[in-house]
Amino acid sequence: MNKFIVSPSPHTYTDESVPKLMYGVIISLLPALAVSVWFFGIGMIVVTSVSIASCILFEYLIQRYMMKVKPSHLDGSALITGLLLAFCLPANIPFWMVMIGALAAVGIGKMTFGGLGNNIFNPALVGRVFLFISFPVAMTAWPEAGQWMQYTDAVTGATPLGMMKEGLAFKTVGEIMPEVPSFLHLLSGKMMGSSGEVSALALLVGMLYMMYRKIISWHIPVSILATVFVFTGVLWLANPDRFADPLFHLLTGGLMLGAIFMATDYVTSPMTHKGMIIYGVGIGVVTVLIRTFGAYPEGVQFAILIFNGFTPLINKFVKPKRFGKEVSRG
Amino acid sequence: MEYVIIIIAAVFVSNIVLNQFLGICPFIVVSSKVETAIGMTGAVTFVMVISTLVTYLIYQSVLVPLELVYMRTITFILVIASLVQLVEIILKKISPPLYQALGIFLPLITTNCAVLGVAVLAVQKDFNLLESTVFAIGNALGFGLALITFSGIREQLDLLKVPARMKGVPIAFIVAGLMALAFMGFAGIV
Amino acid sequence: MSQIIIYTIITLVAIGSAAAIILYFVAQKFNVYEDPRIDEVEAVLPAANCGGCGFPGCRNFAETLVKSESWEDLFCPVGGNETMASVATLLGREAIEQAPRVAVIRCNGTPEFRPRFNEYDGAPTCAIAHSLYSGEGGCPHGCLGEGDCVVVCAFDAIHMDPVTDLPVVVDDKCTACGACVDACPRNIIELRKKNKKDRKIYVSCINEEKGAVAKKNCSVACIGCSKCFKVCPYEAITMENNLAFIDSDKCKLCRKCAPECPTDSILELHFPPKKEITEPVEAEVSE
Amino acid sequence: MNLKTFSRGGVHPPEHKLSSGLAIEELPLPEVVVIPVSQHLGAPAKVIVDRGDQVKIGQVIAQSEGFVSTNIHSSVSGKVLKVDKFMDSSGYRKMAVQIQVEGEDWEETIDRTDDLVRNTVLKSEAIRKKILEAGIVGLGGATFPTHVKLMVPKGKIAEYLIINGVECEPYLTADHALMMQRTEEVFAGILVLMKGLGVEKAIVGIENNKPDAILKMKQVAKGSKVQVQGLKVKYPQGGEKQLVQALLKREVPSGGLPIDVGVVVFNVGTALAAYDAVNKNRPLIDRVVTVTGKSLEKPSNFLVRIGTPVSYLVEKAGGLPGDTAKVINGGPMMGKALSTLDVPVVKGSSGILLISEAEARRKEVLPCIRCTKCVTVCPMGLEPYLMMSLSEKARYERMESEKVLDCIECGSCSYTCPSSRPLLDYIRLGKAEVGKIMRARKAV
Amino acid sequence: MSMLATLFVVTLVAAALMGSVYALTKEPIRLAELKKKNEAIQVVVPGFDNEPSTEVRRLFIDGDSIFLYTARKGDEVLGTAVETFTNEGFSGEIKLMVGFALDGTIIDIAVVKHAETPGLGDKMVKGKSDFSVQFMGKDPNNFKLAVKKDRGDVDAITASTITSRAYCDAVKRAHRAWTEAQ
Amino acid sequence: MNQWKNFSKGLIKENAVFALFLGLCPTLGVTTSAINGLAMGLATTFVLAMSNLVVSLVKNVIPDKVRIPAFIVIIASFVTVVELVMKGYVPALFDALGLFIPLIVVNCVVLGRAEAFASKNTVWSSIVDGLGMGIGFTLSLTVLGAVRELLGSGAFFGMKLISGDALLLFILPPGAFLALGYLLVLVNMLKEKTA
Ligand SMILES: Cc1cc2nc3c(=O)[nH]c(=O)nc-3n(C[C@H](O)[C@H](O)[C@H](O)COP(=O)(O)O)c2cc1C
Ligand SMILES: Cc1cc2nc3c(=O)[nH]c(=O)nc-3n(C[C@H](O)[C@H](O)[C@H](O)COP(=O)(O)O)c2cc1C
Ligand SMILES: Cc1cc2nc3c(=O)[nH]c(=O)nc-3n(C[C@H](O)[C@H](O)[C@H](O)COP(=O)(O)O)c2cc1C
Ligand SMILES: Cc1cc2nc3c(=O)[nH]c(=O)nc-3n(C[C@H](O)[C@H](O)[C@H](O)CO)c2cc1C
Ligand code: SF4
Ligand code: SF4
Ligand code: SF4
Ligand code: SF4
Ligand code: FES
Repeated sequence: MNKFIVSPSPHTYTDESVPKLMYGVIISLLPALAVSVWFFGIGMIVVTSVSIASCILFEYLIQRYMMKVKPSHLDGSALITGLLLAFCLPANIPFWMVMIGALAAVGIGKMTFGGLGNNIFNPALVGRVFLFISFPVAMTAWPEAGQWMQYTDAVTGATPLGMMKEGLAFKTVGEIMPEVPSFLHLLSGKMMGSSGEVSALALLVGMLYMMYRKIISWHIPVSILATVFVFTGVLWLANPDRFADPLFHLLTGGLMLGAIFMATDYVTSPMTHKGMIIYGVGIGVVTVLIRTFGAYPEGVQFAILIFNGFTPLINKFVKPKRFGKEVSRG
Repeated sequence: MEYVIIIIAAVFVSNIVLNQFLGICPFIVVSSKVETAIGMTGAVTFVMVISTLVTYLIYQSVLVPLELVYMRTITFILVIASLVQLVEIILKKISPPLYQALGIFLPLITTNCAVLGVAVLAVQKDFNLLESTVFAIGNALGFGLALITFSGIREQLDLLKVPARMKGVPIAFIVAGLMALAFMGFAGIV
Repeated sequence: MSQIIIYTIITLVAIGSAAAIILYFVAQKFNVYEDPRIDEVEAVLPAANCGGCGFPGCRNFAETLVKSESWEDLFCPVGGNETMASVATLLGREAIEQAPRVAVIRCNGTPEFRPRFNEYDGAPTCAIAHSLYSGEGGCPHGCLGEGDCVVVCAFDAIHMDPVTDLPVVVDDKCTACGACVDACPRNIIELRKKNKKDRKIYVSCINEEKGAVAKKNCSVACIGCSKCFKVCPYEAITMENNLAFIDSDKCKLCRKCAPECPTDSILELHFPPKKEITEPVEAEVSE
Repeated sequence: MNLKTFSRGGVHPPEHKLSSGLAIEELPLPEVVVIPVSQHLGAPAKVIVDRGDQVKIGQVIAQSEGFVSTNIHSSVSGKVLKVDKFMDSSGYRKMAVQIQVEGEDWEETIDRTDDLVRNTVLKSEAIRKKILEAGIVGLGGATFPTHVKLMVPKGKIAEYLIINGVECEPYLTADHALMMQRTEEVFAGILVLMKGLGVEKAIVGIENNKPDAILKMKQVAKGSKVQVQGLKVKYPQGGEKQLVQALLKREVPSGGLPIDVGVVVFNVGTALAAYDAVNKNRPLIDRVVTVTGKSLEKPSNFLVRIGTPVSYLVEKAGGLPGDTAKVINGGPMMGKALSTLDVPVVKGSSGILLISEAEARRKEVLPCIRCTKCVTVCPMGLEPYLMMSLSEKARYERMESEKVLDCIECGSCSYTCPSSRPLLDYIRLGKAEVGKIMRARKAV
Repeated sequence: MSMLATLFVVTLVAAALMGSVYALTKEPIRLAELKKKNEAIQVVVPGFDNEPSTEVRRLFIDGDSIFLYTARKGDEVLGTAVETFTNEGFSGEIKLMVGFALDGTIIDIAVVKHAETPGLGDKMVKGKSDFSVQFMGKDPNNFKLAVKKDRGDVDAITASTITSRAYCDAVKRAHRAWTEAQ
Repeated sequence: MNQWKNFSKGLIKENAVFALFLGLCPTLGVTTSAINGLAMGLATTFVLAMSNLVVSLVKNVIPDKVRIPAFIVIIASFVTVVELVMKGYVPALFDALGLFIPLIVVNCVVLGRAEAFASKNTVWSSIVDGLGMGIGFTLSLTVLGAVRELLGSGAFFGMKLISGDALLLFILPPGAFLALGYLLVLVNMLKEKTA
């Protein structure tokens, strides 16, 4: 007689799996990757491959030799971390810095907490901010687009947000705007910035794909983008000389990349739709505060990390609507 | 506006725990449950505001006129220790429920350098009475923000699989480090 | 210069005395008494907060120790008699001596003796398997082998034997905290008196089914034949619901029962090999 | 057609209704049947026959003990071989009566003709009595004694009878077959239940993957107070709280019953059984069971006597396929896995599903990545990922305040989890422990 | 009563101890502070033989005090050291000592107090980078005290524009004070 | 008690920072360099040893009820002494340690030792205990300071080992937390090994 398998119900499962979801995210990052390689050439290729390879390698080594568990470095999450870390670095950053960043991302950000699913803060952002604070010079020198064969020797310049922050010290927005790349360039990505953040269009395509595949819901990206739009819009209307217009804010810096791919990281974002919206609005507000009043030209990275920290509290206090609390007689 | 700036600076920019390194011991020890963290925040706010007020008055009306500024440390700690005990005794008698909620933290607070630190900083920064009070409130809020957020994180970590050698205090420090990292974003906001 | 010193003295004494006087009067007025002995007792307890005593934590246990009249059922298994004795001295009382105990697994249903005819594929905990069904071997009382007892043991005293698929208690590490006893959904684990050289004799089965049924699932099940019961000279064995039970406090380790068992469900551990002579073995009294 | 559905959560597993549209086939009698005395929720019935007794079909062999309990009847005629403990579907041995089948000797009171009896002259009280005597229990899965549900508690008013023809479980087609082939009787049963409850309005809810059944039920119900409503296909629509909400937009309160919002829900099969009991004097001795599975030679809808061994059903459906690794009593979402085929069909058995090795085994459990999918699909608005962590760490008090007892054990969460986490396993454990804690609290 | 008495004695003794130590260290502390100031002045207007810290003038500019110290060698005035401040630093207040020659050119600049980031902003401190060197010998009337990004003449510290700007701000303020004092 | 044991327990087994998690604020606050850590540690050691000495001297004449206030006064006096002396003779160091010098007074280690040890033991034991705890504290601060200095500015006690910038993060606040966190992990790992 057959030896039957016995287990509690249910006895059937979807064919969704963690690696499938992760590779879905990677597919949706491909358009942005292509655009970045087009603009930053060899530098982008080096930084991206070093970043991905180091993230996967560190994950493997730490799991294998320090945690002594079965390595899960190929489940796709380390690959995403590597890819996203590369996306938020300048394409001319020396490769050893990328490796330090990968170590911070995977080692401090992820494995310290026990690996996939346990971390509180977004690993790629931990890596990025770690580098940003440690090497502020290298992390604020942006290569100009179109230098195919240049890596660390690329000619550098300022990002649109950097120009804005710098310029506002002695100029009005109206005087600065002609210097920043045109609307079309902002959309396509022909500007200076972190390698993967430049093309809003490519990132939006990725977002639509992820929504279509039901990998992410609209709540987080839309609430972040809408908050930034509204908040900067109000400021702009109040004083168009001091504050840039909302479209400029939406299309520049790491906002798109952060809102679509980093704030949406499952592990570090809230569990309910209401919570996601609180989280998104919070990120939007803090981003704008830092951009317009803080010392740094860009604030998404900090905003997301800060709200990663608040996520457990949000999860504790914002619950899904339970069935049957109130009785409506209709 | 000035007061708002003092508060924002104290809560976000130079957060007492994450940036000034004051009150770390209770931050690490009393932060495993959100409810406890909220109680502790209440107690600290209470004590911090009262002691900053009292020490400020003593400093300005006794120590400065008598040119005994160098006695700041000893006077402040005496005043704070007595105040905390006073509050504890009174609370125990007149409001046992409040004592249950806050009182158990009071002994911890005497030796909390956040309270003494804020009192000292308030006179160091040449604040006036109102500014000192606002400064104390801001720092208490900053302490609360850090403590409560942190307790939320620790409650969550408690349900997850943190490696054994990281558990407890080490992971607490690392989380605090990452929170401090995130809070660096507020630099320059005021 | 001396003027400064005088001011210093006056100010400090004034502040100090003022604080002292205020505190003194307030303390008089708002006095609430709390037994200071609670703190002292808590300091003596091991602070493992393991709950082995049956209280949520050491502090709670300390409170109970100070307050309750009788200390029956109050025992800290981790600190053991030593701790209880120091608490007793502290409070001027006598501690109740308790013979040291150790956890014993009362199931011997290895795959060899109890063939597995199905495969459990649910969440790997005994509690869930138990609430689902009778188990891979079909014995409704047998060990499920998912190791809930292993997980709860704070002292790392239990591990699963991959060959027998049964848990093994390391006697030296076990503190008799009883966590595993509570965790086992099948009540297989018992705290038994610890004997010299870790010797033990016990019925390694808790199956209450009728003999034939029990035997069908497991060749070493107790079938309730009462042979051991009849042979025990010390009335240490009781029969109930088709099951024999040896009371470890009454058993004198005379080893008469084990050979009687037709299904080998009585286990003798850590004894020297038996001599050939069939004369009654000297009763060995444990200390 | 306007399709309704419940508002929160839900999943849509592949339907695999292999036996849909197949006629109900009456199975020849087996040689021996084993009839457990506890086939319902509540107290087991008390055996009133002895070894060696001759029994008739429909004769009471075990009597209801207490209010929430019901009678058990012999489903065959013959000799009582044994009154003893037999293995039931959980692998535990429970009291049952084993009968050797001899001939076909029916109780005389049973009306065995095919005549349709449309009208019931009996009053509500008498209907309940007949239903109790006939041992009717809910055939929708929970096997709760039907006469209890017909008693509307004091202070509550029953406004609607809802007939659950949803059959949202994949593979199962028993209710579908009943609605297609015994339409008139089911409808008459609905009238019986309405009378028993004393309600004026009834709604039959049927999912849209059974358009023929919707059509047919609509035809017979035309002109009556019984309304037939098509529903969007979504699991677990058949859960009574979901069904009530889908049909009436009323939410049964947490910890409450449908009667709290003026509704009582019965399964299609229960309606038919009520008809048989009240209008034909026929106790519950058989039921329709779907035997199905992708590798099975002949998926079928069998009419089976209670007590028939499952192995017999499988044999009649073409024999056990070689690749069978899991046998499920019920559907794939809520059914119970059997450890052996040597167990009897009981009142609650709605299907026997055979699953092959490839699909039977659970996937490797990965850490929760907080993808929120389980929260999104939970029809009760719970947070399964959290419940599981809490249960693993034995935080049962917290689980209670997170409303774990509201979980209807639909399994949508485990089904959907990309990390293959055994969410429901742990939630069930938590429910059991919370139940214990609450009982202990009450006892103090 | 014994409690009060003990407490009384303890405070008494403690106070006596502190008082004496205070009395003993009062002078060294004053000297140490003076020395610090003189050292800073020494850096920015070297070669004096008077006690500039005693020849102070105080101006009130932008809501705070600015001190001007006159350095002499014998009867000859060597220059003026201006203790100036700015609140625009990356981490708040920065205090500088700026030495002006008689013709208004900058002799040298020393940082008195700051809280800028080590490794970044603190490169403005003399010796940590060449940043401060570029000010030596410049006359603010024809050397624009602003970083190049702001169309000035000052090369900012890499990645520390904010600090550099603040530095310029403080020096400008010093120059203003110096001009007013003339 | 064996004086060596009494002394050495504070170094490792009952190390204030690594085992008892006390006195964390100065530990994090001043350790931007090894030298700062060392200085802070020595200042604390002085207060610890002196207050232990005095407390054990007067333990028999102080009634229980006013024990704590009396101890606080004693400790605070020594802190003030340290403050004044540092201000007068090593002003640069005093500036670097800033607020944390007066805060020695609330360092739980100091009061804790006075209360738990010195008030019950002989003068000699108390001094040894204070020195042991203090040196243990100094050791941890110096180690943490050295680690942060090494990683953060690539220097060791002020000696530059690498040219250019190092991982700036480690001399900033987050680096303090991270460095201490991972040092504790290291301690745990060593414990695992020796256990
Ligand atoms: C403990 C218990 C008590 C119940 N009491 C009643 C009752 O008093 N009245 C009633 O109409 N139904 C009662 N029910 C039946 C439920 O309404 C419901 O039909 C049954 O639990 C099966 O529903 P399900 O399959 O959706 O779980 C009870 C069920 C349970 C489990
Ligand atoms: C998740 C879930 C799914 C269910 N699906 C069905 C179903 O498809 N059909 C059905 O009749 N009952 C289903 N039930 C049972 C119903 O909730 C309810 O118990 C039944 O309709 C009551 O009728 P009964 O007493 O006649 O069984 C389901 C219950 C649950 C919890
Ligand atoms: C941790 C950290 C500390 C910093 N400290 C300073 C500082 O003290 N002074 C400063 O001017 N910039 C500092 N910055 C750099 C500025 O934030 C930023 O690079 C500057 O606003 C513009 O750069 P730029 O000088 O290359 O234009 C710091 C950056 C980081 C990440
Ligand atoms: C939608 C989505 C977004 C993700 N975003 C990030 C990210 O921003 N950074 C990162 O390190 N990993 C990201 N991951 C991968 C993975 O969730 C992450 O490594 C975990 O935080 C590690 O526990 C993402 C995964 C998904 C499915
Ligand atoms: S859990 Fe069991 S084996 Fe472990 S120490 Fe406690 S009683 Fe002994
Ligand atoms: S003894 Fe009990 S808890 Fe331990 S593995 Fe066996 S069944 Fe599980
Ligand atoms: S579906 Fe699974 S992985 Fe996703 S949140 Fe729920 S338990 Fe976690
Ligand atoms: S089984 Fe329970 S927790 Fe899971 S989805 Fe269904 S109702 Fe929600
Ligand atoms: S040293 Fe303990 S709170 Fe600061």
